[in-house]
Amino acid sequence: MDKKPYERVGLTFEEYERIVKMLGREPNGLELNLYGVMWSEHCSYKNSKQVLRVFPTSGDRVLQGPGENAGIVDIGDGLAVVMKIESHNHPSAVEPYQGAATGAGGIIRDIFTMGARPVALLNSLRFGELESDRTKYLFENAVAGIGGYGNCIGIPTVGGEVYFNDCYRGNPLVNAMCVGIIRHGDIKRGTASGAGNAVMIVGASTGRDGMGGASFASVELNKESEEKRSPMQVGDPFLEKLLLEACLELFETGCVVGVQDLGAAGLTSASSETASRGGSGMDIDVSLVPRRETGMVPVEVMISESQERMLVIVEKGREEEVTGIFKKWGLNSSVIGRVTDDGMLTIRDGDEVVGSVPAKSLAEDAPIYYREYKEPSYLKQVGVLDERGLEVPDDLNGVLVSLLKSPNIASKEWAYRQFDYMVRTCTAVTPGSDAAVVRIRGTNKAIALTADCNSRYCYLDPATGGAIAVAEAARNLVCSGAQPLAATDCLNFGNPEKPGVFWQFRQAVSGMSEACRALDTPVISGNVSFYNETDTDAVFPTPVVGMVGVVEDISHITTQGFKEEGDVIVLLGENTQEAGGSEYLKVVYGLERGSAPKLDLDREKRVQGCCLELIRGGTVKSAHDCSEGGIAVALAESCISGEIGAKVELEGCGREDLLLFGEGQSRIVITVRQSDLERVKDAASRFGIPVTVLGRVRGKELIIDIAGQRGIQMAVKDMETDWREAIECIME
Amino acid sequence: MFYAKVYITLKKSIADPQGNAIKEALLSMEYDGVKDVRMGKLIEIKLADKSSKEAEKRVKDMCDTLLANTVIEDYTYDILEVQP
Amino acid sequence: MFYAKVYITLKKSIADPQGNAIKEALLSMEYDGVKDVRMGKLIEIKLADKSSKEAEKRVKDMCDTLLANTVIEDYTYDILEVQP
Amino acid sequence: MKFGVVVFPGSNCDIDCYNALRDVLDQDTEYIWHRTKNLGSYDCIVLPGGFSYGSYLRGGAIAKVSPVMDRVVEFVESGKPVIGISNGFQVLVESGILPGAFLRNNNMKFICENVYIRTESISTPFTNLCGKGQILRIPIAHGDGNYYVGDETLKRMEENNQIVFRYCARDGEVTDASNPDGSLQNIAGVCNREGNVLGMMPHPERCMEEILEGRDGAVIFKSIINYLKGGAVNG
Ligand SMILES: Nc1ncnc2c1ncn2[C@@H]1O[C@H](COP(=O)(O)OP(=O)(O)O)[C@@H](O)[C@H]1O
Ligand SMILES: [Mg+2]
Repeated sequence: MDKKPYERVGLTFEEYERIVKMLGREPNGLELNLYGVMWSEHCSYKNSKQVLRVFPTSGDRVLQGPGENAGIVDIGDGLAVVMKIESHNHPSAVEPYQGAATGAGGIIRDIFTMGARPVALLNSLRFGELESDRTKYLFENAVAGIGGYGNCIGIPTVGGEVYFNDCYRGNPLVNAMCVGIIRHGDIKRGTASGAGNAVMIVGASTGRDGMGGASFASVELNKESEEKRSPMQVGDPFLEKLLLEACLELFETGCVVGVQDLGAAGLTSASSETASRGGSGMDIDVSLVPRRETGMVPVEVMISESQERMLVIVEKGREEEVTGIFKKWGLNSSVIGRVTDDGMLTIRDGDEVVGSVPAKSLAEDAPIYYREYKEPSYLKQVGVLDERGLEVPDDLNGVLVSLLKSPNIASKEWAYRQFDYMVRTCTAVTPGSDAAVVRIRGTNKAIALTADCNSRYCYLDPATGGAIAVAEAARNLVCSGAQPLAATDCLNFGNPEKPGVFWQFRQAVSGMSEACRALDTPVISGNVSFYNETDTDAVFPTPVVGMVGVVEDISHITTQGFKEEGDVIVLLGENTQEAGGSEYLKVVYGLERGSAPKLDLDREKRVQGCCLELIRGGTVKSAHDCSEGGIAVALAESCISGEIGAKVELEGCGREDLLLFGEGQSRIVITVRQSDLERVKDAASRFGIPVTVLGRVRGKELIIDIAGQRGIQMAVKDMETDWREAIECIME
Repeated sequence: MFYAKVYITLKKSIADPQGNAIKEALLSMEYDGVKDVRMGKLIEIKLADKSSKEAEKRVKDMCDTLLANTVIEDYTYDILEVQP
Repeated sequence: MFYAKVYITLKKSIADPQGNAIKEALLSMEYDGVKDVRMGKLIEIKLADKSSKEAEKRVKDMCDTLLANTVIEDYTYDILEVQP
Repeated sequence: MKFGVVVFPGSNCDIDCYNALRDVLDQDTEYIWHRTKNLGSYDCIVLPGGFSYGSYLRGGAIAKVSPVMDRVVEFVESGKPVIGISNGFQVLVESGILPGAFLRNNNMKFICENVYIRTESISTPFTNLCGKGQILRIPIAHGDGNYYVGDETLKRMEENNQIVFRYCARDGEVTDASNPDGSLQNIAGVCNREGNVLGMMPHPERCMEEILEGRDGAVIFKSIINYLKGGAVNG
């Protein structure tokens, strides 16, 4: 059956009618394509916008919330952090190296578009279990692609996370996050204003790459185009490095009115969004856009997603300054049009007007959908967990070993060793601790960065799982000595048209919002990725949280490794015995069920507050939060990082396995000098949180006794080998 | 014994960063006549196959499953018979 | 107008980790007949030269000064005349 | 005394070298744009790490035809010290200023981590403050650091004391296990016959402050300063 033209660009009949009504006429073929790409979920957020309004997005420190290319949060001294996370899941499933590379490239542009120098990259990666060759291929190449781009452009990849679960087998997730530093006065925005100002395209020339998918109609394409267009792109980090330096140099001149990178929907989104934000119109001539290929028709130029390009709005009369700077860096720059005051996006091909529609109608007037939602039925089944049916293993050492070897817990060094995490010589805490710490040159401050999400919790209970992702991110920052400031999020879900998926989405967002409010970390930017599913399975709901915190004094920087023989090991928070959703349950019993760990946000806030106060007071020698694998794995990791042993006594009755490996929230293991113990107890009582002395740093073994009985006894060296080499052994 | 030479190139519509950089370098070295440069891979494989038909089938298979990613790359190959 | 295909390969005496990795991968995929794999580069250059002699001289020059590192690499090339 | 740090398009450790020299060691330091025609005012040139020209084609290959490299050759001939780090080392090798060539790391992956290197020659402008056999803990970050050189040349280099650093274990032993990338004979750094040009894959500029990866890298730049001040070169 022949599809209607509007269907071919991915629009519904109702959407088409809406366009006709707005224009007062039928759109022509080119115009229809513009609506097709701009009203896609990817550009318009038509399915998610309503839900995202729940997020807290403002606060004293927020200089730019969602809506721009990236969010900005104040860190004092006239400086601010620019950050954003974005998905590149679908391209990475097809061509993992280039998919991941261009994911990094795209998010970097979002940061320097705001005028900031990018100072750090993070990533969040998810694949199927590391069993099939295909999964290994995806993992290997996605990691190589992230490194290939970040290393070459010279931005350190300082942190991230990697998880393996069968639900990602057909749908790997590749999310990239970038962080920049900027002076308040240097902030640029994606705004076109001032009729007569020049519209310039700079950077790479335009080709037929990055076009594809449903939203591309062939109505007016010739044969050549059909054959040549490609949905994939190849990243050019070298060109982007030049573009970055040239743009930052250009911004210094003060001639830039607004700037936006060309991402999804290419020139169409950059032109309509900048014009719309500025309440302006724009008149551009596609024949002036430098091209890499012959025979491209106007619509191809408008929606090409060729990488490494930017749109710059420049004060009238200063175009040559731009050309001069870009020439110095060996880059293209061309005036392609002017800002107008009629609100129309007018597109010419030479002398001929080939399309003209209100800029705002493309950028802001897509319909908003209120999708149906319904609690999915699987929850009833997986929520039930009968612990009595699970025998307590005899060999707890063996359990610890299998957890340390589980790819979800094992060292991710195999991956991050491929990332240059030191370039720019600011990385004070490199990958391998709770959060990365990057110092701010010229100040005594640093920022701490992390990306977190345990999607198994989200699968069992999206609201609690979403809240835990926020809480864990903040906790990781606090453990590093930072005050959490703001979050960015990447919401990876299945098909939102399915009521069960949409329910997960709403729940997750509401849980995250509550946690962001409680912990005072507004959401300043983010990204939604739907349709992460194959014929049968959707991925677990995976709302990845990226977070930044400020370390007020670099002397507060704290890492997870135990430091010195004789230090006292203290638990802030309470050791519970929750089995639900744990890695232990998965690794030992093959189960992914039960309730997600409980989260009391008030308790969480107080535990974090207490830890940070103690760190700032100079009391804390190491701090590590308990996450996957519970307190036993947390202790093991602190031993491994510190290359020293510990002797610990856990209290409590009931199941030793759950005391050791349960994943209760709001727990931080710190070490202090014996003489500081009273200060710790005093602080804990002021913050109203439980505090327990667990034992001491000592020797070369990790020994954990439970109620007087030996639970764990292992040489640190052996644990280290198991943990450090697990992923490498699987991959090589 | 056969000897296969596999040539893997980026599809025409895909940007070729390496080719571009080489072109710019050649131009800066005053090789003005250079109009375009594309960079690809050359993979040489020695095969113990009996017939050239068989070898060819195998090589095509290898290209599709491992050597090239046909989303972004095209391939061609030559197959020569050689003495073991 | 000429079209040069430059083939750059590692010298025989030099170990080729990339080629080996591909060989191992092919063997693990049960292409048992694979005896050896070498990985090289293919560089395609469009040239505005007038005569093939001229083009050839130029290409050889490019290889020696930029395209190949003759400490570790050998090169060969084909030059075809093409319509502009 | 003035240091110059060359900036090729795509260099990205230029800023790190600059900061290390200016902020940590308080030296007069300037960037040198790759089109610069005159290096007369500098006492030492640094070719920094990174990805000049994207490291497309081969690391350092395109940079060698950059205009500044003719001037660097003259600078070398004048006998003044030049240090190339990581990609800078690749540039020196590609230009033929230093012998050898680089292959892909033998595990085929980019590697970023701290390694140990042993100082094999202390009679250079870059190592004159090192103890004999001194072990340095220092980061590497490269994908093509697998150093290769022909037998003949290697022999000559050894006779001339041109091997400056070798990858080693924490205790200084040169072993296969401590060779991160497959470099021939664990070679991590070499100098030219005259001794005034050093190329090394590890990044000394990354370990000159306690807040980063320790301070072991400082000795190399301090040696250069010592040399330029007229301090003796050992041996
Ligand atoms: N893909 C990655 N890229 C860079 N660093 C990573 C990556 N995955 C994990 N890491 C680092 O490894 C360490 C442990 O990661 P993870 O187990 O996720 O920590 P946590 O449980 O504290 O969030 C962290 O320092 C993290 O930044
Ligand atoms: Mg943690």
